[in-house]
Amino acid sequence: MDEKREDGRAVTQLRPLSCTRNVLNRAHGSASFSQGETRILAAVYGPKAGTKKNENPEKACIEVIWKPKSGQIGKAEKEYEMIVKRTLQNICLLNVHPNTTTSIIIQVVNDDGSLLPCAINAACSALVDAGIPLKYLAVAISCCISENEDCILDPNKLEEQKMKALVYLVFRNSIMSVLDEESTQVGESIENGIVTSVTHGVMTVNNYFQCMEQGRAAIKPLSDFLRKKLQSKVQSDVSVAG
Amino acid sequence: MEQRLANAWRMTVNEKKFIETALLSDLRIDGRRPFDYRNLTIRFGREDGSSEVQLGQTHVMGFVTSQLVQPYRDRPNEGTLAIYTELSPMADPSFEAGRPAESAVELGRIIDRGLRESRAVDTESLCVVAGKWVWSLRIDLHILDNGGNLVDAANIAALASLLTFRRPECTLGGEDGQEVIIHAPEAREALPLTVHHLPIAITFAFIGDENTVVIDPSHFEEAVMGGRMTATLNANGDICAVQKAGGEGVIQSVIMQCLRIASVKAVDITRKIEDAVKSNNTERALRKIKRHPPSAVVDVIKAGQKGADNLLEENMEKPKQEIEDTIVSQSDDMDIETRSSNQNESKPRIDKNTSFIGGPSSWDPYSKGVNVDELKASLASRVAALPSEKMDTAPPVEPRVTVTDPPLTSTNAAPSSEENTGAGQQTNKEKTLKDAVKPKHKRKKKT
Amino acid sequence: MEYVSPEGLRLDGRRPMETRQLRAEIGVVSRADGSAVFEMGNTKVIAAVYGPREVQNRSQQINDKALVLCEYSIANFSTGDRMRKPKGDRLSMEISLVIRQTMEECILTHLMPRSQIDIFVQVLQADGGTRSACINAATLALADAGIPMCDLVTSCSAGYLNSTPLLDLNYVEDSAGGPDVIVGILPNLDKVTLLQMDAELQMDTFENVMQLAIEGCKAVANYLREILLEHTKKLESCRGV
Amino acid sequence: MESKPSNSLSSLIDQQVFPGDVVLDLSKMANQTIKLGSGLRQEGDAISVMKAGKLRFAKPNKYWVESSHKRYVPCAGDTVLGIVVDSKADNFLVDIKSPTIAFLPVLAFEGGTRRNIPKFEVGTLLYARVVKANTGMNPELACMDASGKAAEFGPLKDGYMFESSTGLSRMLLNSPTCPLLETLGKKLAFEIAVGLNGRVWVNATSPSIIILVANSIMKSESLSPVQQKIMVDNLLQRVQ
Repeated sequence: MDEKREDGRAVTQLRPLSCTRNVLNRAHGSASFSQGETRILAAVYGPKAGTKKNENPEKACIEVIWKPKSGQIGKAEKEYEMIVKRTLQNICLLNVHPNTTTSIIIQVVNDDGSLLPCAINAACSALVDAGIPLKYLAVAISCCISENEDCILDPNKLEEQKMKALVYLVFRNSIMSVLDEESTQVGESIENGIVTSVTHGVMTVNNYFQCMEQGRAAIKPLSDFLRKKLQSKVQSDVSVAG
Repeated sequence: MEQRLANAWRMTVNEKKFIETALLSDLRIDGRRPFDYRNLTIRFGREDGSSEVQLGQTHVMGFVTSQLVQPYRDRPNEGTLAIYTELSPMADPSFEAGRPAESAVELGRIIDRGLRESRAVDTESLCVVAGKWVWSLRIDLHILDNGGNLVDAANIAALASLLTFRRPECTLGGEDGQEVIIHAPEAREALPLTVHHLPIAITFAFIGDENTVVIDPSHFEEAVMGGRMTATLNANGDICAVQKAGGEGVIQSVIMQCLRIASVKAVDITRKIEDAVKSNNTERALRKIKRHPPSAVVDVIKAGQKGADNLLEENMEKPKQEIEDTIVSQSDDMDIETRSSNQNESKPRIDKNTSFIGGPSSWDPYSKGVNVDELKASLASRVAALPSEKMDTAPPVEPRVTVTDPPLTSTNAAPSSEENTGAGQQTNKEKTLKDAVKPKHKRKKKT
Repeated sequence: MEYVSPEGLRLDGRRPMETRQLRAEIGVVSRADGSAVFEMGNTKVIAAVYGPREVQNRSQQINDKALVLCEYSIANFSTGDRMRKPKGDRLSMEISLVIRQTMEECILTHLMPRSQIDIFVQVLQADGGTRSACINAATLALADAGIPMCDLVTSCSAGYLNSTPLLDLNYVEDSAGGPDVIVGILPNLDKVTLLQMDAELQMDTFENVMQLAIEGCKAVANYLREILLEHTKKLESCRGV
Repeated sequence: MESKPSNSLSSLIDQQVFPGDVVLDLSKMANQTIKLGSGLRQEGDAISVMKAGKLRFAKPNKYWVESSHKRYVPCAGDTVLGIVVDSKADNFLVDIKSPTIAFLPVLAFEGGTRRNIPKFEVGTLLYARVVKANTGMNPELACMDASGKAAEFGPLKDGYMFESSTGLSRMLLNSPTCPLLETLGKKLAFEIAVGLNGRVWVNATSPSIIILVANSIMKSESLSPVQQKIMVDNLLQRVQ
């Protein structure tokens, strides 16, 4: 495991993260999230009145629009759109504002691998910023199996190209403020739950579980990071209010 | 019907009326005078040819890509230049995804005309084999936040991207000497484009019954304006394009007055763009030299390892402590600047810095690292850096309260290569503060 | 290339300050509420106006004024190279927008709330100055349809070749790559509503060229007024007044 | 099982909470009635958070999450600034930044009868009170207080309205008056109306005062009370 990667990271090491919320003026909620050189800008509009056709009007509808950095939206982007949509549908409380639509627009600013997890993290931060009711936060991470069967976290583009298989994992964030033991247990069992898992390429079942373990280990730091970054604004508010 | 009503952005009668009445006494709602331009910030992405422009609350991202294609039959030895603008639904609740709207088309056409008809980019130098292979440039302009005057902001973004774009060098080779070999940028330095001059678009709005002229309208002003005129000029005072597509009629002398004002602003903005590009080039050069320190990636988090917790805690504590600091000292110009220099001096500071801006750092060699660090930081996440810093330290302003300041300032304006780290940071800071307070002088007095 | 001969004549024999021959005809489309054909030399444009009528797409309805829509198209046979152009390309979208906004300015839209006015213009022959011709044709068609207007909008272009300002460029002059200034004015109010320009030009030269174009607009305005007067007289005599 | 709810509770109040966090355990607090405000929901025996913000508690039994957003979730009793977008036979349709458009019955004015229905053009700014706010229904407004008096409700003429966040609106409405308004008010004469939906209306005799007040309010969003005071002092100094 001591093997270093090309960019000097250890296999389980993430790239530097950064996250800022409320970066846009017009959007109801927005966030910029970056993992190393990968950077995503997400904006949320909503909840807006009415749902699209073919959507259940008794629930809130989530709409995801993916904007590539250059050129037209292709099949890959359509797939991302769908994965993000499904994931967010799971973390949003859809029955609080029935018959409304919440649009999430995801703009790729720079792609250096792990694009989808970064987008999900950004979208989730933007939802928090917009005050959309959420069941919990999602933390996303990608994990790939390199040529020499190493399981590496948060691969960059170069590593993604060389990998044998890749898995995008979305977990529920770790809740810090559990009340007592009983709820701690509850929390734990949910925490381990995967919201989304998307795999590319062939990997052994063992490898998959290995990825899962590694990914799970990253939940805690990731959600701590999100907590820290997302609270700042509220904190300043409160200092005002106080 | 009702849905549409609920979702549209609208203005009250009060606002409309107030904008007009305030203008009668030469006041604008954001505190500007009629001929004040908003604050301009130009940032560059890590990749060549990508830029982000922020003009007041308007935010545009430009991105240039190139491709080898067959030339048009009537121009066999000229490369091509295409501009794609899209009003992303991100920018404004009324923009929708899908087919570009009329206004997006007009936006693209104005920029297109300004750039192409005035031959700002030397397209002949983009020719590889006459009649067979030429470079085709594509400029994507993403409108991210519509705070009004998209034309000017998008135009600046297009220019900034073009100026920093580099196309890979290619030579002819192969058996028949006709095969095009594209060299990787690592092998042979990529080539910048030849840009003859910078056509700068300056937009005026005509508001109210009196047809009061204002420069650089905000989106509130755009909602009440009777007409708009965009003049594209270069620093020499040559008019490259004019667009006044109908709307309120104005007398000829007003048009000429606008053009004269525009020519002054164009000089200003040209300088700003050039400064930003220059400092970007220095950074780029530095990045090249410092490429080796085993990559700039460093962990904030070591998942599943002992170190992780400590590291995190550290990260968590720092900002808190800092918040206290700032609140006590009322976070002022001075304060922030000193802090920023601190960040680069002491180790823990740097550490914290990292956590803010995603710049790597906790691997040891600062001597080598700091610059790269800053470069990455500034490039990768200037935006991120800015507001997050602000938030963590509870300083004067939310990013969205950006208000104008007549003298334009671009972030990248200064940093000399030596003290890159500090300078970059500081410019950031300065801008923050300028943004913070409408008339900046008021703020400064406090210091 | 020499666009102005030493004698001061242009390629088609005009003087620099001369427009091409103007010709207009009102009432050429029987189904339309108003229509006109306008010719500037070899450039020929047809315009038809429908309305004011009920708004077709209710969501577009404006409560305090009329909705003006404009569709510009160029016939495939109108130019030398008979290229099939896709409908709704960016250029025609822009021209539609420009024509719409220009005409909107002279129509008293607040008199016809919750209604819609459609303007269709098609270029039949293109020989430079199509945009101007479209606007002139649309003005006539609007007047023919009896739509209340505050003034006639007229348009004319001017260029600058061989250091001479030239009025009303034809195709050859237009494609010479020199600057091209298109102006649309409200002649009675003496205000400029449309102004488009391409390519580099010094500011004082620009002023001259624009001035020339404005003079051209005024000449066109006079001609349009004559045509309208004539048309009205004809209508009068038809009614036997 | 032997954890002390009271203990952990106190530790969570006034803390940052995030969606998913469980803040109360109902099984530990039998025989208690609690009131949940925005941002909290019940999930079995657990009360969990659905919006990021600070958990607040008010005696005797109210809990809510305090946060600041650009959109507004209507709540009965709130005073809001709305924009008339259309008028129907029975209702004015009013935009209050909520997910669905709000209805203002044409009779919901002091002494309102069929005879004296007021006329509002589209874009009129109204100061109104939220009367009903149920999920699945359009919120309902009234331009009178609970006793049927016009109070200060009704259309706002002239002045300037700008949008801010719900947090800023709450700050402006806080009592004691926030230092920002206090300082401004000592030097300048102006009228202000604050809607809990994040809209603020300012009026004064001269446009310059309106602009000054509006801009200082917009800028104060993230300032501490002391900072606010300093900013305003500086602004005023410059003006005078």
